Amino acid sequence: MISGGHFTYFITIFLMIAGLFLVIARGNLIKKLIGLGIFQTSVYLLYIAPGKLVGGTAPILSPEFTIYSNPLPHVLILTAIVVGVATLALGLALVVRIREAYDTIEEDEILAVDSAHETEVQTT
Amino acid sequence: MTIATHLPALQVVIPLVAAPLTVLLRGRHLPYFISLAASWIALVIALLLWQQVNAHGTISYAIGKWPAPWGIEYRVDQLTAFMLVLVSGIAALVLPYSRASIENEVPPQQHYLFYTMFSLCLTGLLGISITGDAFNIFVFLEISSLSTYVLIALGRNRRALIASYQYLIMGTIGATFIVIGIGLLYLMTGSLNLADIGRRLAQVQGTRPVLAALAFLTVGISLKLALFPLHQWLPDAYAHAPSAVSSFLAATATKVAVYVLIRFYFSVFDASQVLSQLPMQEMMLILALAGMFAASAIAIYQTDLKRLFAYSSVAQIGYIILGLSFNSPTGLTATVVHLFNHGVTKGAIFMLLGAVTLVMGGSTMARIQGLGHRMPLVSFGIVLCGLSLIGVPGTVGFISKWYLLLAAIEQGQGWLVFLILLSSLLAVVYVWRFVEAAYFREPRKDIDADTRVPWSMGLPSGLLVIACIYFGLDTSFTVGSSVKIAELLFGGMR
Amino acid sequence: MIINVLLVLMAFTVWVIIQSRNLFGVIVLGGIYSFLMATVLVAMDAVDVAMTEASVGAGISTVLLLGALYLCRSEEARPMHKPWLPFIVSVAVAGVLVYGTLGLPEFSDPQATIHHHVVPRYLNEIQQEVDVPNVVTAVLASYRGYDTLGETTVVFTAGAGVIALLRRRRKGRSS
Amino acid sequence: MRNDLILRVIAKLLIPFILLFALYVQFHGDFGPGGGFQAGVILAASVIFYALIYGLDDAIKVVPEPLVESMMALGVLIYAGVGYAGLLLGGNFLDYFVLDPNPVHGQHRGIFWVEVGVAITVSGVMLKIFYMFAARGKSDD
Repeated sequence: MISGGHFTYFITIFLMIAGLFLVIARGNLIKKLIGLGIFQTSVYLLYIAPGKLVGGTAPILSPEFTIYSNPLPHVLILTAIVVGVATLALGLALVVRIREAYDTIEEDEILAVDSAHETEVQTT
Repeated sequence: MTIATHLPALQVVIPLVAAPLTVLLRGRHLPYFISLAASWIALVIALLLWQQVNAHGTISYAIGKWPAPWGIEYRVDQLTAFMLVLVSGIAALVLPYSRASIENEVPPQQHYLFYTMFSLCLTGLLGISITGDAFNIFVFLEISSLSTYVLIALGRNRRALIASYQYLIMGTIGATFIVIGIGLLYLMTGSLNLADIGRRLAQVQGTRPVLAALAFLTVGISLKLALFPLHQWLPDAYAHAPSAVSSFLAATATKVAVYVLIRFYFSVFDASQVLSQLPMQEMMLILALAGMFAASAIAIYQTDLKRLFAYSSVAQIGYIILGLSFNSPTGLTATVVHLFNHGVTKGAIFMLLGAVTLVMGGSTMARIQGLGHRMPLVSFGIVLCGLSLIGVPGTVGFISKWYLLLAAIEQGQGWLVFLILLSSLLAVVYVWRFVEAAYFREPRKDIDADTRVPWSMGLPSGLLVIACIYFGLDTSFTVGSSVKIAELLFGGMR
Repeated sequence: MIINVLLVLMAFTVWVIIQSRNLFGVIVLGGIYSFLMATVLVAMDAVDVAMTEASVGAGISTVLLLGALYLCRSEEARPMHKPWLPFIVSVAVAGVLVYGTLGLPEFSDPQATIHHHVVPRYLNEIQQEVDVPNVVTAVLASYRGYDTLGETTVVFTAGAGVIALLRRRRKGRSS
Repeated sequence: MRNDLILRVIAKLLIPFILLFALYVQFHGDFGPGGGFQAGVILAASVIFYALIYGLDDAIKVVPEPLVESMMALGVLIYAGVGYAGLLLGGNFLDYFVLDPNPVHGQHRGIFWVEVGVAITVSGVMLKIFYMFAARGKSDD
């Protein structure tokens, strides 16, 4: 039961975790956003996969078919995709500005620049 | 069929329309007046809704005339109306304040976008509070989050960019966790309407996906409300955002996240069932205490006042969650009262700090030396709010602490009473650091503080400070509502 | 089953993305990942979603990422420390997910709750109520039209936000 | 690249078809996959394609920046306007039933305008984001 019926879930979980890991483990700001994208997209499968019925068809009504996949998750995920790309666009705009302000997009280097700057301010 | 029946929808869609209007019309003055009008109308609507709910009970509004589980429902109960009044009230005060503040902190060609983003943020927060649909929460959460990221990034310092980016990453992880949680609930119940999910969960209560959903929702929302170990985004965001943004966020954003948590616990997961199946109560208690002490301790060592009070916010969120962890009507009363009281206090503090930044050019301890002589009224206001953070009688902070203590005693946990008082001592220490710098140090000669605080900034800040005292003496609105809310949520009325 | 093959391919793509430090390559792989996702979605009968994912995930996102990479000109640096904490967090999240999903209905189980509550009205009554054959369009624009208003507002927020972040100062433009 | 005659000619030939496809996706969304969002993306893509071949300045001449910015706002206003129309005609917010004496026709009308609003906002935003990133790169060189 476990291996057959839940295979999609396991791959979905792997994708989610891989994305999440990329976001929190990596220091490169662009790579983080790519990880965030994978994390968000993998959730689509969690919603869509259970709505599929074998032998069914896309939820566009037609007299030839009687079994349709569940349309509600499709609607929700359409919204989620749009939210995802909106977040990505904002994130990248921020990365471009950060690169202009700090000349790097590695988190460790930025934090180093900032803490060096902070001690400078305090001593003067 | 008058306009009164459509107030729930208008509450959100009036600020929503204000946002594109500010972009369409642009110009120097129009965007400000559009968003100001929208926020004041929103406040009036919120007050009317509050009145309606108190008179006639819960209001349900079917958007698009589609009945509840099929369409999206707006649902206003007393807790919702209470939140709507808080959020729109703060917005109505912050907007007039922002005019002069933004003039000083944001480049002119971005002013109209500031008002766009502010209206969107308000829309999002109101939308989260009022909706009765799980996925709709996510959509409006994203409206408020995305606009918040931009608002923070408008700060003068380049570190505002980093703060915004970090919040974007953590906020999006939080939102995705919430989506996973909602997805699992949907897969188990087939519904997205909160009340409907709540009813249908009874059949699948305690199954594994429901417990996982609870875990994901709790962690996701905790990221948004900056519960202690997940708070890292908050201090930087508050410290580097424009002052008007800090005060609005400090007073509302985390509070709305707490509201969502309460909503899910009490309207979806039948509270007593869920809180007993997982050790949620114990976990919340531990994290709340950890937040109260650790964040207060960190606050003491801050050199920038904005960061100091930002860490204090994390500590105060600890109190809010502590009240929730009791899982008792008194505890919930304390939580809801403190949502309001802390919102008012922190809103006032960050507004006053904005005035300090305007005049002194910054809010570091070194700069504000002798502030008590240079800006006596502002310093006095900060001290009053500080007393409220400590919980001195006569301020709103006392009311919250009082109900927290009552709840702790009710549970027979005397050691908690001791801990709550001990953590208040930490608040005394960090507030004292301000007092020491402002009143017992000579003003620095090299900073000339000729600028006067414009009345458009002074008046809203003053009003909020007065509110800090007023609601500490007359508690009929805050405590009265909170008690009713606690009864409502524990009475199993959904 | 074609879906399973595609899913394994996706997992493989993500694995390579984790390993690689060449950002350009990673972005291209991200595009491939999105195309695979779109194909899986077609196989799962979610044609509207697939179309959007192909145009947004593989199209717009990739263009945006490449544009940002061009502006930043960066390679990923080696991490300074071992990512133990992120690893533990990820494993914990995976644990909760596995625990949770094992209780879910099996793949393509027609008895699952989601096929019996709320959705039947969409599928059965739509002809009388809305009369639009594409159920996804009808639910998106009418039954849950308010979500879509919110979604449009999110897009608008992103657009206005990018202007606020990236518009050049007047001075800079003339010089 | 920008002076390549073949590219320019192919672009000129292709862009009308892309626009046509966008319109098809927009208005066929009731019967097949597609709708305002996808159409908006395709619409924006056609202008981006034009900008890649003919250069950003030429694209901005065809579709000027203030227009794009107004489109972003206009789409949301159209969508919300449909909602308000429902209110004014005596229904709830976003109530399409009251938009026409025949409720089902009202639904059609509501969905049509809502999708138009989505397409306008989405194409405006996508284009604006592209302009912003592209302009940022230009003065960097």
